[in-house]
Amino acid sequence: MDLYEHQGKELLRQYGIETLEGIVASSPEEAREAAEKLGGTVAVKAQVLTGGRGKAGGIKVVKSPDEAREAAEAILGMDIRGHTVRRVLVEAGVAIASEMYLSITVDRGAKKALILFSTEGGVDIEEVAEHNPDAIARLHVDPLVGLLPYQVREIVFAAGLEGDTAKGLGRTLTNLYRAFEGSDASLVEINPLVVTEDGRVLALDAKVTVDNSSLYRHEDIAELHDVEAADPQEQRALEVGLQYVKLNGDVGILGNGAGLVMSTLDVVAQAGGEPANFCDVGGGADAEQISTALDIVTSNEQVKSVLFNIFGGITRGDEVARGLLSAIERTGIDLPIVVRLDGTNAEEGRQILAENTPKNVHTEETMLGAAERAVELARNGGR
Amino acid sequence: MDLYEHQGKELLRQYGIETLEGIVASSPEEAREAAEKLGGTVAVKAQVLTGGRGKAGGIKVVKSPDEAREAAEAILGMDIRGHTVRRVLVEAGVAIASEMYLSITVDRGAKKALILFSTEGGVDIEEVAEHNPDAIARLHVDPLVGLLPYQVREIVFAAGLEGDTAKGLGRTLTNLYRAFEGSDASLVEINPLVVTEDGRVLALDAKVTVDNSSLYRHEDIAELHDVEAADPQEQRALEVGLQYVKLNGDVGILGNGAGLVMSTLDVVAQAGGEPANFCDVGGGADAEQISTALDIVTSNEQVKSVLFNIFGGITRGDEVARGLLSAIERTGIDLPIVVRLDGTNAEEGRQILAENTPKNVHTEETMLGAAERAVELARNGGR
Amino acid sequence: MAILVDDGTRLLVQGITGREGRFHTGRMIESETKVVAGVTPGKGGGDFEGVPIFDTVHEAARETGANASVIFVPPPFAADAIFESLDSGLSTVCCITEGVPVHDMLKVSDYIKMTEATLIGPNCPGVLSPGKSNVSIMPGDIFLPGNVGVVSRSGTLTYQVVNELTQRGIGQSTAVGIGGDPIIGTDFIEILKKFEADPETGCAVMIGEIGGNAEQLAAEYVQREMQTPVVAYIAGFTAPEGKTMGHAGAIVSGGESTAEAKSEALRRAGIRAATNPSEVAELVAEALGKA
Amino acid sequence: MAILVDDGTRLLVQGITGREGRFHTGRMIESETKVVAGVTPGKGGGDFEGVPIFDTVHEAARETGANASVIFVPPPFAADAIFESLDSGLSTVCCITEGVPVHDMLKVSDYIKMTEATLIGPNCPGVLSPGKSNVSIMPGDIFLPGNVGVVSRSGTLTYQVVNELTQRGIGQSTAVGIGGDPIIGTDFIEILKKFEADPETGCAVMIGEIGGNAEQLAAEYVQREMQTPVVAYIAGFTAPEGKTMGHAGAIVSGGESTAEAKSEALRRAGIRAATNPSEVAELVAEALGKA
Repeated sequence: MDLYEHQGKELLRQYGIETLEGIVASSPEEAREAAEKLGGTVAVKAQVLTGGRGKAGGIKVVKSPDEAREAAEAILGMDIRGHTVRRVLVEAGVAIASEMYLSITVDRGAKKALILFSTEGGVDIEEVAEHNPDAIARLHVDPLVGLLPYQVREIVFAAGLEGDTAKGLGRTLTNLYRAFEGSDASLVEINPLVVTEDGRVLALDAKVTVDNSSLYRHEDIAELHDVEAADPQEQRALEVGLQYVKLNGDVGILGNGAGLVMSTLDVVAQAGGEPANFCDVGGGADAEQISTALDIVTSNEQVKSVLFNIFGGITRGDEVARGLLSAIERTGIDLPIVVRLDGTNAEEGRQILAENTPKNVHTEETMLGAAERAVELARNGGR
Repeated sequence: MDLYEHQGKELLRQYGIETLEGIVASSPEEAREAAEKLGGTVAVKAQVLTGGRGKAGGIKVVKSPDEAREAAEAILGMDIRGHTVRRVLVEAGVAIASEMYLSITVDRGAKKALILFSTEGGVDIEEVAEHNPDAIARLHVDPLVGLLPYQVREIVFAAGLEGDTAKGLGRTLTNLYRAFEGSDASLVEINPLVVTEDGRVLALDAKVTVDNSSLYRHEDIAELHDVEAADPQEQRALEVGLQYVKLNGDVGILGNGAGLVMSTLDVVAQAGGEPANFCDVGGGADAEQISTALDIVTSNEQVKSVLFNIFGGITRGDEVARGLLSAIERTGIDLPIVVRLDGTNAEEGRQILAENTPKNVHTEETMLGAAERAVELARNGGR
Repeated sequence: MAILVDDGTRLLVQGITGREGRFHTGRMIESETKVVAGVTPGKGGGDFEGVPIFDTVHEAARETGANASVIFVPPPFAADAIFESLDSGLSTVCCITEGVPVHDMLKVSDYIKMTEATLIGPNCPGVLSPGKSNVSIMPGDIFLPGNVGVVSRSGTLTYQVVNELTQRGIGQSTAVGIGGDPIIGTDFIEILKKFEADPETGCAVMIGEIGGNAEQLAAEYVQREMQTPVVAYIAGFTAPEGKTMGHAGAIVSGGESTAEAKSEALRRAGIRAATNPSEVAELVAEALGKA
Repeated sequence: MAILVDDGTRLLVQGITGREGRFHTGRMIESETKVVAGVTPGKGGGDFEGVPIFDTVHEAARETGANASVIFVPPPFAADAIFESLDSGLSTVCCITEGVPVHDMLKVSDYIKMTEATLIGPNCPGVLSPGKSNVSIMPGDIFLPGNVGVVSRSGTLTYQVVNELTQRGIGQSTAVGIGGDPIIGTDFIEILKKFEADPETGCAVMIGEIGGNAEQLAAEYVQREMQTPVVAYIAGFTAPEGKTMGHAGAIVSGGESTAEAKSEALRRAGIRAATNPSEVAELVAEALGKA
């Protein structure tokens, strides 16, 4: 789960990391009031769950409350990489001496936390990584041992800082690791981490991603989930434990297991079709979930046929068949549905379908065959 | 550093472990008042840094404040294995259903914490260990991973408890491990850990030993150190970083490194003498420490000669020689001192001694020769 | 032979009394797996379809000689269940549970370095050696004993590929679903090493996905060390682009986590790379000289 | 050969600018040890007697090719210094520091299982291979190159025994002070294994103390696995009885931690057990056929 900048900063502050004073505003007037309250130069920053907002014009530095109102007017409602801006963070200004980059993420290969640090912070950090990799210090943290004092020193020496500013950076890193562990984050990134002209170390931005699997033990973070921001169908899918992503084609796809669904997408494309979505009902899906999944997939008006590809393991064929039939009955879907059922209890599932086949349901033996059939049906106009 | 029962219990309470209500008393009258305050049956328990006080008559259960006063009168001043009782703990009574044993200690061989648990708690636990080892559950805790939920379950199942009492035991173990780690203990032992008739789990006794090397980060615990309880010379030694233990012979012994000093004791015994003490000046002793050490060793009236056995590593021969000379000069010691100096800067040390030899100082080439000489000098009457 | 599980596997089921535990224990018994014990704390003393249930893994292992376990406990308790298995001396542990917190797995996979055990998963279908032992949730009836080793990050896609192999009459030595989570107990390379060392495995199939760079690392290993022919398939050519915040991910992976990039890397390493599950079976047949 | 340190040892000194660090670095250089780097955070860029000083061990190892370190930092920082060495890939780490908290060492010795490195100490004199390398605080001039391997829990007692050997003209391959703390990086058995494998070591001397049961475990190993003759000496026959609170210690050790019990166990295992340092040298001479 991704946190908005203002939420991420709130989290970092809980762990003792310094940020600028800021106020969230959802209207130009609120932005004006915020700027007035903060006084002086302020930044008006789009709150979106994606990168690249700076380049998209989503950040404006202004000198008066009225300018802040105007900036908010321009930014609110803006579309940044498919995300609509619905809130801005109005943040106090500060005189910056230097910009650094600091993040902690999970290194899948090493199976350890990885600290990345660079004195060349700012928007072009990926370019720095590519063209001048030595400018980025990389440090693995052993998950059982945790962050060690020597590692904090290494980063401080890499920064070339001294005195109180060095201590400020050391404290920031120590606290950032505590935040990373304490909130079960898979990413905590501060870019830029700045040294102010008066020698303080501040997080000027904050990107925090919390592991979804851990949300059961972080109620406070789970509550931050922004329901409005998600696509309504994606949101509905999430609520019943499905993975759903809308795409631009006309063949609705539904399967169990991310790998099989991805492969189904590939095969549909190879058969000349265009997938309308990615929908994984996951392991052990029951009739209820299958029914909801079908409902979500077909609620997309572009969908002309549905390919239902199940290879049971935890998921059982009989449950799937019952779910499918109940969904068709309940919703009266009349789109052509191509079903391919294999694996655990597939026999039973196929039998349930054979006994009750609605006329818009077609069964196929193989995945390739099913894909070809679904593509053909979509091409012929579907409903 | 060993804690008294009442100190150990205070520590355990800080970590959420339940104990009985108790009041420390240093006079019979205080004990009477304490019993009055607690009401009903109370236990009057000698506070000493050694085991076996129960068998020595150091614990009495009484039914009235006056009886508590009498019990305290009997117990205060008592000598238990060489420890004088200067305080008693007056503790509320409780109806006990069963007695268990629970401890966490450092297993040197496995290099892990070791939990020992038995449903056969009480004074005879060592006998249980010897004759019925299966009655004691042993569980290693990985130092980096810490105590795991499954391990708590194992102990609870071993106890055969259920419901709230099982939860009470689980909580006690979890908290005891936190206490063990949090206070850098090398031993936390609750014997007996009791289940009361109303199903509570209570620590009826507490033995806690905290690693001396960690006291720098536990000021609160370091403050508990009972200066009065120690032998004044042992105490003085401790303060300047020396290891000193008084023994019953007449040859004072002083060396660097526990192994060498132990070996010196052995060689003195083999030469027919009796060591008066164990005194290790440790690694890197300077002139000041050497001087204090000699002072402490010779303050024992029984000492008739001193064997000074130094094989320098971190400790430097020149420092040793200077320390010896300054100690002799400062204190006017006229006991015969046999010096054997080898290793780091021994040459320089020997030279310093050769240039300034007081007439009561004898140098010897070998450890055996030095031991024989010291034994002979002691036999001839020393001072 | 076979790898990880075989005739000698004596299996213990952690969470045997839960819905998934009961269902799949029944199926594993049907596949003639020696299920010797179940563990559910508080239900010790009972049994499930003749399999004795214990309160703790230590006790179960001591009483039954179990040497492998499969875990069906809910996500908040999965890491603890893995530690319990490891500390009881079991040599193969399969964690089926989906949704185990990543930070829990970081600790587990660090601890495992101090043991001799192999952890498969979590969020995986398990391990199956056809005709020998089924320590998995994989549908046993699609398998055929043979000499193709299958290793996969994806569950159902594994079944699909195995099914295609079996339909062509090509049997499997062992199929291992290593799981698709960010942190898993055993990676491609460790399984490929075991296949390379297994005289019964004549060809290995590696099934990957988009994300991370495990397939590239495996390709390097295959090129450098393996004699056994390898067929690979990466799913996700038309997958929606993942949304990522921040730069750290891109900096770590170097941005090469698409199916195209992976397949390209595989081909450069001399590995036969298929574009769909059917093609996998064709390429395996080719590699085995059965085309 | 020799064990742990030799001609190829490139030594890094952690805490080189402290009192002990300066003194012993000088002495190690005098013993012709290749001291290639020193580390003191904040003093990077300087040098001590021609040895360059760095802020971090990583940097020092990268710049100088150091492969071993010796640690003189104060106790609160010792565990961190050990971790820093291990994480920088040094293969031998000697921690001289006395007074390292036991719980710190529990964590360190757990972590070391995940590495290939050998930690000697803490609270130990270090390792010295006469004529090759001195990574220790031991007085180099009492040593003589030869074929007796010495391993000891005690510092100064080691010097005493080595001195007795040298005075009889018996040289040493390597002397290792493993340290006397409750938790140490390397135990007797691991060092005895290395001596057994070292063609240059013709006899091993083990010097123990009262407390624990490490000597008994070593005796079992010697009896079971070693061809090399072993001479042992346990100090503390007349040592004051330690005061112990509680029962846990006695239950764990089984109460066999006296010098008598240990010497008895050694003799039962067929090991020559001396009663004082001079006798050690006699027994070694006997074992080597030089008596």
